Amino acid sequence: MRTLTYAQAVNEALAQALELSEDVVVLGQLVDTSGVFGTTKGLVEKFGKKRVQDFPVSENLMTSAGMGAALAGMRPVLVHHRLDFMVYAMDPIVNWLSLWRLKSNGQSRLPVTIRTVVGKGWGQGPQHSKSLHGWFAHLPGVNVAVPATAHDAKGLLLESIFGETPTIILENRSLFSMEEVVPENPYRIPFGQAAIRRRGQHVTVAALGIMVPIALRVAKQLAEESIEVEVLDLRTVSPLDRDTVLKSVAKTKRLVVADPAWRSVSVAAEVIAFVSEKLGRDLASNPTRVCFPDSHTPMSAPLEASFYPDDAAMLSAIRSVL
Amino acid sequence: MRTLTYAQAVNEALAQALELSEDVVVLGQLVDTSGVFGTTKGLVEKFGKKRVQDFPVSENLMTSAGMGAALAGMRPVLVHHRLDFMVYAMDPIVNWLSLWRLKSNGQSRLPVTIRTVVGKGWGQGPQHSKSLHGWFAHLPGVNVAVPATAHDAKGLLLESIFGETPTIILENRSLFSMEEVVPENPYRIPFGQAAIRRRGQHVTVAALGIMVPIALRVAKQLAEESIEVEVLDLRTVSPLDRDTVLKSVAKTKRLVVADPAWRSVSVAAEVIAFVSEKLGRDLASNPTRVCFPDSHTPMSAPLEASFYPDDAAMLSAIRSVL
Amino acid sequence: METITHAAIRQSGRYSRLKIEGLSMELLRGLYRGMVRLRRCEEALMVQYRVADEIRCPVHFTIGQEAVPAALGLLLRKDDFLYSHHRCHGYFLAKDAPMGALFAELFGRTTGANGGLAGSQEISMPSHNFFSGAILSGALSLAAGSAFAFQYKGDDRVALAGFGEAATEEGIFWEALSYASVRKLPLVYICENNLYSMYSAQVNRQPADDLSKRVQAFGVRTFTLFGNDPVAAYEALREAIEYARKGGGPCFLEFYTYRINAHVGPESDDYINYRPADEIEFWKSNDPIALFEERLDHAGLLGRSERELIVAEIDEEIDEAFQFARNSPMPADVDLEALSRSCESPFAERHLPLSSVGDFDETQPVAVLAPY
Amino acid sequence: METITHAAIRQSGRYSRLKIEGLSMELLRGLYRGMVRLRRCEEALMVQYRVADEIRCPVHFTIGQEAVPAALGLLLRKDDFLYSHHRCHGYFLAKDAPMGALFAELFGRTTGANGGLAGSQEISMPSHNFFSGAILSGALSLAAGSAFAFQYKGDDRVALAGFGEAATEEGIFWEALSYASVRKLPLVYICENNLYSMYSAQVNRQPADDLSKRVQAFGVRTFTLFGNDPVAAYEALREAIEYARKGGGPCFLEFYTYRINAHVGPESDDYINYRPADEIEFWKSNDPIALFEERLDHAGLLGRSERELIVAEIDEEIDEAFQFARNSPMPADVDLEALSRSCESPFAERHLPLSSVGDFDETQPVAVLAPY
Ligand SMILES: Cc1ncc(C[n+]2csc(CCOP(=O)(O)OP(=O)(O)O)c2C)c(N)n1
Ligand SMILES: Cc1ncc(C[n+]2csc(CCOP(=O)(O)OP(=O)(O)O)c2C)c(N)n1
Ligand SMILES: [Mg+2]
Ligand SMILES: [Mg+2]
Repeated sequence: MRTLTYAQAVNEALAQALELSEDVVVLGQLVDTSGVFGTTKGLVEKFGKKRVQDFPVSENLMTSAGMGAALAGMRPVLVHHRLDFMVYAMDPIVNWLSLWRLKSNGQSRLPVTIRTVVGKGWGQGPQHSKSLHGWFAHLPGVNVAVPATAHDAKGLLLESIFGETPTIILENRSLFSMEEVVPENPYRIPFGQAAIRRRGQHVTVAALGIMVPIALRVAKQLAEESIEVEVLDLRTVSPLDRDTVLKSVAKTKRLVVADPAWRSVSVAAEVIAFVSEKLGRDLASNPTRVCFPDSHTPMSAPLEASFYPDDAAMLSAIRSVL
Repeated sequence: MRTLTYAQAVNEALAQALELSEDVVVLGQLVDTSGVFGTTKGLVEKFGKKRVQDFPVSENLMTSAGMGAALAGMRPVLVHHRLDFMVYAMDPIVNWLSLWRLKSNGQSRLPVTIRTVVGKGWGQGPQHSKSLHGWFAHLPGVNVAVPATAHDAKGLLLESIFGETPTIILENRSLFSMEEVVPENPYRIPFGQAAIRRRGQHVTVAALGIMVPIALRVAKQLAEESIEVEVLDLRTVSPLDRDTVLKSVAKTKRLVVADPAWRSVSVAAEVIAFVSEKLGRDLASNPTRVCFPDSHTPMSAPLEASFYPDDAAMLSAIRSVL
Repeated sequence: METITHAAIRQSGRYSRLKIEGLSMELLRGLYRGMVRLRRCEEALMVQYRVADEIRCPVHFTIGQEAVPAALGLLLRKDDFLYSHHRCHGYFLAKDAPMGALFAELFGRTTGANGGLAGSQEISMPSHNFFSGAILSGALSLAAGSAFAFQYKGDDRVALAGFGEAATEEGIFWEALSYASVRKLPLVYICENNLYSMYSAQVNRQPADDLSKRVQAFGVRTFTLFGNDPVAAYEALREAIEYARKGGGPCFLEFYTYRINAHVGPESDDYINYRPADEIEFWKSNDPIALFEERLDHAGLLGRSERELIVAEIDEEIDEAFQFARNSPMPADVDLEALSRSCESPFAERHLPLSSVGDFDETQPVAVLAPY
Repeated sequence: METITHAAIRQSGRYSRLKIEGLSMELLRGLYRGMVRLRRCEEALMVQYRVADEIRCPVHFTIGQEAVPAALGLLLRKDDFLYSHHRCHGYFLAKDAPMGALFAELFGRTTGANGGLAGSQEISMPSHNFFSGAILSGALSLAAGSAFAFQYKGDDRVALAGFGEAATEEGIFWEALSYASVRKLPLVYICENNLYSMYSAQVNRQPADDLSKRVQAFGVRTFTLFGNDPVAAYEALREAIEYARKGGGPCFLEFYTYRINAHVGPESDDYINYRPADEIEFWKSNDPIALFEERLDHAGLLGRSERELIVAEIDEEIDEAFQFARNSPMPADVDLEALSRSCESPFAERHLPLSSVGDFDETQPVAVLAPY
């Protein structure tokens, strides 16, 4: 049983995808030389500069060129060192990639995978730390994953590369060194299936990305008090696995949503909303969420630390619904 | 008591702002010649090409140049014929305008007003009809208004132009011909104050933009059955007037949110979420929302008509919570 | 090829350099047919637009700009990709996509090129490798991506984009141009410089009336031409397409031309007074079809009766296209959410096993963060 | 001014054209002081970076690139605006912003230029009209906007941006350049072409090593120079700034230079092998400070002891800046949401009455939609 770090798992998925199909190409600034936190390490040596290509500092072009390449039969994987840089590419994402399937009446297939790293920690500051998965989850026509673990990072990436729909995968850099048992062979994880990471009957915590390890740690701690927390890892926010959440909440009757994003109009809001629409009157307590404040990320270390919710914040949120 | 159309009210606000301060300048493609649905009509004749300037087809530049101008003391009003075009300007909005106040430690003032028209009807199609107010409401650091009436369009625009915070105002073109009594003198409407457009004790409808007239029509109809609907017009989604909504729902115990946007991860989700967090267990029925499907807008007339919720959809949503 | 500008064209008076000597009858007929087919199409659509409000979408007609699409239509291979923007009817037809699918799309019918989902300004025909959209300047960057794919795969296909001069004001054009130059992509850019972006003149928006010079500085081969001469357009396009196809790298063609109709819709917009009357007159007197007919008459080729035959044939095709559109059903019961997104991953389904959940150890330490 | 390129510079060997004859002692001292101050600053910060993990933000040092900021520092007016990106310490100091505010910002303290909210790569100092940010190529487009404001107001202020060659790969640069050219904005672009974007060489990303030529085609005045010659930099910058200030329009200066330290952080990144060893050697042998000292020695000006005095003064300033930073409090209890956004509208509050709700008539018909 082999363990890999998150970064290694992504790396392995890319290598296997490049192996599996000549149509796969990895494009991005420095994908050849920087290794992108280890996730593209060694790929250029193995597959050459044709398959693993550096790109000019033109995120906008890269994205729509990726779409043009996909229309011509390729399966490009586009890589951004920070999600913030990719904001230049909103036009191709919103006005082209996301609406093309509808507008072509289902005739066109667009297997474009956008991998983007979300910065966290060490004073990344407001311009290097945004996570806009809530935006992408609002946008029709794209699949969106926020894998929390090495195993999922690999399986969701492969699923996306060989899919037919533009997909955005957000990887938080603070997860890159975390390990998990990861099967060696390529495998897939379908979009829209949450993972039940821990079973419990007292309260449901629906968590995403970097909030998952926190939720699991706190759940473990609460188990000592015989409070059994069911921890769901949403994994993909588009589609969102509403059924698994509803089933869990129908059982526990209590809900905390932990979403590594600004609080307002977030995926956390969506989860609370659809649960309330279906089960609101059945809940034993009002639901709550654990999110970032509605503020950009401050640089200074103590402010940055207070910006990101920690175990204590999670604990008190869970206690508040018990 | 003078009535103006929505377009005329916007026009009057711009003219008065140009009059009130030399720092105000109106920039945008064709603001001089096209009239932008009547909203900039006559301004260039009155104030000249220096104050009312055509801009190249460079939405991205226009937005960050607007910020550079604001840093140098101006109060630019940037105009887009369609929100879709403005997606090119996401980088300056997200990475510069919205975070600048925080990152300057509150030292910089950025009175940049972005007026953007949302397309609807006559086969606008997927690339001419997006309304991303949900995105902007998720983003910290910007004010966001979705005025539903002529009176509000004028007052919110003036408030924004003479404010200190980057503001995005979304105007739906299907509202431009609707009339209201509008005071002649310039006036202000503060952000973050919902309007109670109709009082009632049976159910709260929190509506936004083009959903407001629909909600009012249906409320009138239901009044004949002695069902008294309280219709709130949220008016601004950043800040969102949570208090007014909570107060109303605390009274009616029933909530419908009507948001002219894709359903998932929308402002509608946010309203249901914060109401459920505060009052979930006190509700008499599960809340619900009236939104667009999670799909881009189809062109063909019958599909387009079915895409937008109508009086019937509003009626059945309200009945479902009674 | 000499460098010209809009100003220079005006100065040199009515165009007199259209040369048809030595061209095959097939070519002459093809150019003539292509121009007239597009013109008749547009005129017919303009007439029908309001009649019963059946065309319920914005349409950007292209009267006066028929020479370039007509020439292009004779040069494209089926497997080449062609992209364009809102003013796309000429390019649609140039890519040999069927007129019926165009009309039905404008009428919002299920038999439209996109089943009525897209309309005129966003029409595509994937089976014909034709794609358009209404957001400037997507056509240019998408085409660069397809050119990248052709080069990557070692195909001898060419990607092309047809667009107006305003599309070069979006920064993404310069990103694409620069990238195409660095990578020597098989890409052909066809710029129909008609002087205006809606009601705004080029000189108010761009440093000068010499776009090609700016493009040339990026190491891209450029051609600058009077755009209402179908023969010159044909020859330049042929050279550029061959050059790109053979691996020479990208080409940029700038065709100076003029839109006679309104920016959008069938009614004139000249009441806005954004264009000088004598400018409009000048360009009307340089109508590409009239110029060509004059040369044909002068050379005694493709006489009036032959031309009438061509026109009759075209008009029949147009009638049929209208009938096809009108007799086709409106879409109904479309599951828009399902059409917007698919979760299918057929290759992965076939080749990769499922693995549902790993075994995450929650006791492991959190990441040590690097400075960057 | 002759056009040079990185390749040409390498070919012509060690730089020998630094001319100090006829310059005032004040200018020589100013240039020397500016370069050494920046160098000592960076070296001291690099040493302190890891000592106690007190500088907890990404820092992009600028060793080897001191000539341009030093020259610029002698030419700016306080009311001119200067923008830059991640590699900003030189520009911060050039704008005469206090070193203590810089260090304290890196240390994340309340006394930092931005109270510790921004860090090195995003530092600004509004009181000094200095602004930077870590997203390419914001500096360029923001500067264009400020230049627009200066022109609008009839001021004789100039907006400047200092940036690396990679910033020109974002399309927005070309949008800004084109706009500045059309409007003849008082804008000065200072491009420090150091050949690399992180570990990627310019020639892999751009059509050629002749950025200035591409810029020139937009009708913008350009200057192309060896970037480690502070005197040449001073003279070109002076000319450009004056030209822009007097209404001549925008200028673009391309300075060929080289970053000696890593792209980011205090440790070398040359283990990645992205730059040829002889290239690094060449540029080390063209160190701007060493080149300048040689000329001074040769001319017998600003001798060793005088220079030592300058260095000692600088080192004292640096010590004080560290003390200032270390003795300043960390921010605490900041209301981040309130800091992110304000709803104040002081002008409106003073001058406009409130009007809360209109009287909307819900029975009126819905809009009749125009085609566009
Ligand atoms: C990004 C974007 N901004 C603005 C528009 C609005 N718009 C539609 S057509 C047009 C004019 C385009 O001019 P040009 O590219 O020269 O083509 P022409 O209409 O002259 O054929 C504009 C500005 C758009 N479609 N997309
Ligand atoms: C929009 C955007 N894309 C990518 C980056 C990542 N990035 C940071 S610095 C840098 C290199 C910039 O090179 P250059 O502009 O030449 O400046 P230099 O670092 O050489 O001084 C890159 C690509 C960024 N900051 N912003
Ligand atoms: Mg044009
Ligand atoms: Mg560089």
